[in-house]
Amino acid sequence: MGAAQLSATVAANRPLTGGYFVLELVTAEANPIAEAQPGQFVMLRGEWGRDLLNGRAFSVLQVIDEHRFCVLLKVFGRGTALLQAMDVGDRLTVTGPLGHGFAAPTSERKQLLIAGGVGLPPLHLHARRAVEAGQGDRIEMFYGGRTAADLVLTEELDHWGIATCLATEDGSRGVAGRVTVPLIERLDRARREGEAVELLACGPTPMLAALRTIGLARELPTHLCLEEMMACGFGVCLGCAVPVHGPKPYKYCCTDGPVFEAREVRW
Amino acid sequence: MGAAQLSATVAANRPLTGGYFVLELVTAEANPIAEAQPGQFVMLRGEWGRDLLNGRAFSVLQVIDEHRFCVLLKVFGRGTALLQAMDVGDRLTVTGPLGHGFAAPTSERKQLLIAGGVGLPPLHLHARRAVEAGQGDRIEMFYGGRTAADLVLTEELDHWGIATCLATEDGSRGVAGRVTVPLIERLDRARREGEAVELLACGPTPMLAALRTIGLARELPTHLCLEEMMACGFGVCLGCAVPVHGPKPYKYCCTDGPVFEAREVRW
Amino acid sequence: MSVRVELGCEFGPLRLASPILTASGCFAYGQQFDTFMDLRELGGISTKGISPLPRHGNPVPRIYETAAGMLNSIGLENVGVEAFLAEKLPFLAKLGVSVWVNFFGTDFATYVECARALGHGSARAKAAGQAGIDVLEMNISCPNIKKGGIEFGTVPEVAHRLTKACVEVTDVPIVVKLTPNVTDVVGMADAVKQAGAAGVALINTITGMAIDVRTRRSRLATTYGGLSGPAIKPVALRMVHQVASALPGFPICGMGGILSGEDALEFLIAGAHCVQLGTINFSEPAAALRVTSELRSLMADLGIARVADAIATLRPHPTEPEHTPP
Amino acid sequence: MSVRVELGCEFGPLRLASPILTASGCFAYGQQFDTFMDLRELGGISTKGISPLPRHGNPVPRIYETAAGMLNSIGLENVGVEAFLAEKLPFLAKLGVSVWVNFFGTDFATYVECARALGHGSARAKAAGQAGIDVLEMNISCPNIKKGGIEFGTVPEVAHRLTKACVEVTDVPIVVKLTPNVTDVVGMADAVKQAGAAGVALINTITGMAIDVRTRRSRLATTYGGLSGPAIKPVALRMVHQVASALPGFPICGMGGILSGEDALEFLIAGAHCVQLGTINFSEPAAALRVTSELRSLMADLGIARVADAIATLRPHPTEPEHTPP
Ligand SMILES: Cc1cc2nc3c(=O)[nH]c(=O)nc-3n(C[C@H](O)[C@H](O)[C@H](O)COP(=O)(O)OP(=O)(O)OC[C@H]3O[C@@H](n4cnc5c(N)ncnc54)[C@H](O)[C@@H]3O)c2cc1C
Ligand SMILES: Cc1cc2nc3c(=O)[nH]c(=O)nc-3n(C[C@H](O)[C@H](O)[C@H](O)COP(=O)(O)OP(=O)(O)OC[C@H]3O[C@@H](n4cnc5c(N)ncnc54)[C@H](O)[C@@H]3O)c2cc1C
Ligand SMILES: Cc1cc2nc3c(=O)[nH]c(=O)nc-3n(C[C@H](O)[C@H](O)[C@H](O)COP(=O)(O)O)c2cc1C
Ligand SMILES: Cc1cc2nc3c(=O)[nH]c(=O)nc-3n(C[C@H](O)[C@H](O)[C@H](O)COP(=O)(O)O)c2cc1C
Ligand code: FES
Ligand code: FES
Repeated sequence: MGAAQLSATVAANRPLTGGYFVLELVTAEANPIAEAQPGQFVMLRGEWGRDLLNGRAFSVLQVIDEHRFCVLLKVFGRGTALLQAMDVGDRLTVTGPLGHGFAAPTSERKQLLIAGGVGLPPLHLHARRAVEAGQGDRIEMFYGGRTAADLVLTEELDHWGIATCLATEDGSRGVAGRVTVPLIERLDRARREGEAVELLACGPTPMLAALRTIGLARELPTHLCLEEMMACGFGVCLGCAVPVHGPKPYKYCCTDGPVFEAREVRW
Repeated sequence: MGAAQLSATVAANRPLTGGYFVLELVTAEANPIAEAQPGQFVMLRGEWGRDLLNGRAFSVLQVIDEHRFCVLLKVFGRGTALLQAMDVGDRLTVTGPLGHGFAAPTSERKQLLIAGGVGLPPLHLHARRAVEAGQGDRIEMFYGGRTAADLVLTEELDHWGIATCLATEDGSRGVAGRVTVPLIERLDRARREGEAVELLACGPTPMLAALRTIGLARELPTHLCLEEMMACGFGVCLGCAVPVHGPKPYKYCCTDGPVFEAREVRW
Repeated sequence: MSVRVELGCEFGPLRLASPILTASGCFAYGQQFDTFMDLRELGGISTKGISPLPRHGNPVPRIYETAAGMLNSIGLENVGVEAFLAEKLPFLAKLGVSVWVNFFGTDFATYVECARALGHGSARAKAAGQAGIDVLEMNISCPNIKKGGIEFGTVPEVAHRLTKACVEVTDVPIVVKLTPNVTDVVGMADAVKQAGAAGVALINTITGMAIDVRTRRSRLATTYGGLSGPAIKPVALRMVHQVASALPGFPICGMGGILSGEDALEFLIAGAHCVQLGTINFSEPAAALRVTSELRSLMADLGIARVADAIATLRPHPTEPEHTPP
Repeated sequence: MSVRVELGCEFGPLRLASPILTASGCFAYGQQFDTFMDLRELGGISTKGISPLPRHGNPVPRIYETAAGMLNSIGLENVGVEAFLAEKLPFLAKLGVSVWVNFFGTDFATYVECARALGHGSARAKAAGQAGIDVLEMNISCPNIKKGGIEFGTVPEVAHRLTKACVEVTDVPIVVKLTPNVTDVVGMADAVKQAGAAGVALINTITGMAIDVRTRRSRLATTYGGLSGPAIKPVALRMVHQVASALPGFPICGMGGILSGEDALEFLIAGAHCVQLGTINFSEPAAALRVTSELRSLMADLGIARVADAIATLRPHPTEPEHTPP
């Protein structure tokens, strides 16, 4: 799978609004993460004691060059809190790139990207790559949060000229309510105009569950980037099982995913 | 016992030679450590995870004012390594002052102070207090290390005009050999001249064992500041037992000590 | 949803002001903590283990830190029943908190003798108008006692006989402190319940060891010691849940690695009626008060008004949609 | 004093290139680690537990981190004997390291069937000129198997019968993997030794649990899981020393929380003939190589030339000068 474990140092730790922050990491040797597909992830671990045992999984947000890449984080528990406290120059261990990401846009279908919370990185990277490939017009972004502060890194989306629909539950920015509201309007329009679309989503599990229902009801190709508890990230602990339909009852988030088809997920 | 547990911040972290370093700690409220006697100690604990459970014991080196005090450290294991890595402003928890220290000099006997390695702080503080009390002439310091770099904070001793004899095993500074060599010469002189002396010592256990033998052989009052494994520092875990003669087989380093009489220690 | 929280709770017949107590051997006889906190805010105090006669401890070294835990082989050092009743009990009784006296013997007879003597002492105190002993916490684990003793804590029949004998010689409720070093903790709990124990306290330390590779000696003079601290919390929580599930309603005092109000609530949800804090007292003498206020605010946030509303309320996971191979 | 160190060592009849192996369930079938390290530098590999038929795992969530440890309830998911022999064994056999195939059954018959089938598979491989299976590591713990199974790992007589039956159906040496969830691990080790086991591997995980206080659900779908990692090291070390002291010379493969060369040496001094690394492989896929080189240099510093010079060499503490009360 071409993944490697290397030591990296923190090149920057940029706080954003809403408690989000971006870690820019740099490795001495060129690293394979430079080839990461949107949705692929890395396992990060600081020089912590034996208390926090395993790495933590983070999607690749941006690849600067073959030495530098960025992840977007929000404090969730102790590991992410330790990562937030990291200073420039602090060392940590990176394993990646891991998993399989989203497929690039095709000429047949318009890709509607739906992002929520820390689910932004895969879709943000996907948009970046699409623009770089001159396919910016083949995608549209739907990005939701509780309040305005939860919507980060939107300047770049504007700058790239990506058609973007923002939504906040408190109406402080963009459409008021869940992001699914404007999405459904968009899907209705596509249906009326006979436009072929597919869904690419990453975010909180309840959001993905709702999108799964929508995608299945409308028989749309729906690609969901899932989160599961992970100990290893490369297919050996079998901890990250995802219940699926099909020959076997479980697939693995870290190796078969994290991107799964809505119809195969057994929720 | 008037001890308290308070939160302190690192005001300075000064590296010295030989891997030694001085931590200057400051507390928001006035702290009882200001009244610490030489030999009394504090338990320090950083905001570490659950991995390192208990505090670590460190003798008070210097009291700057009722908010500030210093300890002298050397990296021994994981806790002291974490303390060495602390930056100005980092927070830690301090419990103290704990234990019973050395008694001040009296007119009857000259006090010979013998220090080795991280055993310097109690005797360094004792010398400082003696000078402040105008008793600098009632004490003499014998300070030994492996090599010149192991002898720290000697400028202050000179500055105070304390009669000081330095010894290094490799002869790179002061007398060549163990500090017990010049000490024995000094004791012989005292005996010849009928001068009354007593020994106050702190340092590696082998050094203390040697001094105990010397002190007992010459029937000199010999006060040893001991180290034992400690979990609490205030007399409840019963982990820091010191084998003694007398009614009970054990006393406790943290509450009965850390200063013990050579003759009572059961070694 | 934030509610007003009442921490007062029941442990069988006993009424506790709070479910947060301090654990035996980690709080001495209380006095040393007086300078660090207001002891009256505790739910109760379990004393260092008392034996009929005073006992000296084990040779040194007696303690060593391990990953998220510590090993100890203190050796059940204590002042003995007489000195305890004369010098220690009065201080504890004045506090007005629930007084749990942890005790043990070196053989069957001395266990019974110890229970009787402590019971009489408590009765005398009450007759003199003072508070007495609320619970006799019988330690049948004794990881640090060498000769014999082991069967008391590991063979249900033996534990049953011992408990019955002690229950018969005193009116003070007896809570049996169980060791985790057994195949079947439920069998042990059931045996002492049948024998008339008012409840069980679990877990005691797990026997472990550490080695200094340079000297090739154990880190403890006694070779083995008892492991405590956060490292053992998952084992403690499992055993509390096993006993609570097998013996519904039987009072359980849970402990093992509790550091926070959230840890304490985990034990209550698993089935503990109250909890004790042990090792944390060493590094943070006022820990019990912090944990108490953390528990109070956490319960408020979660809308749990009374301790009883949390006890033994573990919910099952929803079953996954069925898998039907094509 | 620095000496030349020879890591080659014996495990009973077996010759190992190094005492550092990787543990069952923490190294899958080896392939995934090929990109991270040179597998041929390992002393050996213990595979994920194999059962006669393929098994699917437990519902999710299956893992959770605890203080210096982790809980798992993977559910002994595996490809089954047939697929293992056809697809996994050839890769392992080519490496030239000692191949330990961890296996289990769901009842007496399937245990024996599994041992026989794996034995035949090994014989076929050898007949075809390939390396076969060096050790059948029989897992009688199965913390994650629900129905039955428990007695196999906890009742000496049952373990004896099961081991004897499996030893009789194969020429491959059988090493029995013991659970720490017992009162008397020595009794278990002795029972399987008498039954013809070539050695024992210990410890498997300690049963534990953790609770999400917000959902009031266990952190694992199966309620309980197996605790592994540094948290359990003191317990593992103690059990290795107990078995080594009671059954001198009987080969022991030690494991439980090993992270470093120093940890590994502790196990050797306690009496292990070789060790396995488990949980550490998840966060550090090349950990076994680091631990191997750490062990080599540590042995050099301490003047230990051969692994055999470290095994079961724990020294007693000097006794304290006698205490004579005045
Ligand atoms: C494929 C993938 C990509 C992810 N990408 C991002 C990202 O780009 N940015 C971001 O902020 N977060 C991301 N997450 C979630 C992130 O991994 C968790 O928030 C993080 O592991 C929490 O660790 P903690 O120590 O702060 O929390 P704790 O609760 O202390 O962690 C305890 C244990 O649970 C595990 N864990 C807890 N929550 C999760 C979770 N949601 N998913 C997986 N393991 C979990 C941890 O790995 C650890 O083993 C991703 C998760 C996955 C699986
Ligand atoms: C009364 C007293 C005064 C001391 N004063 C000083 C001082 O001024 N400067 C200084 O550098 N050191 C001093 N020490 C020694 C210092 O406490 C230890 O070096 C330190 O605890 C080692 O912690 P660690 O985590 O680095 O080592 P680790 O080996 O990782 O510690 C593991 C455990 O062992 C305990 N431990 C290890 N060594 C010792 C020891 N020698 N004494 C007590 N506990 C130990 C630790 O507290 C911890 O619980 C003193 C010790 C005592 C008892
Ligand atoms: C130093 C020490 C001494 C202990 N002494 C006793 C004792 O005398 N009697 C007893 O029943 N338990 C004793 N224990 C066990 C504790 O009461 C408690 O059961 C165990 O430590 C687990 O809780 P913890 O992880 O919070 O410490 C002792 C524990 C420690 C660490
Ligand atoms: C995720 C996971 C899966 C495991 N699967 C098995 C298994 O299939 N068979 C087995 O005998 N032991 C299994 N174990 C136990 C390990 O082999 C080992 O005995 C235990 O984890 C202690 O070692 P450690 O602390 O180094 O991990 C598993 C452990 C973990 C963490
Ligand atoms: S995280 Fe270990 S198998 Fe997926
Ligand atoms: S360190 Fe706890 S009693 Fe002395």
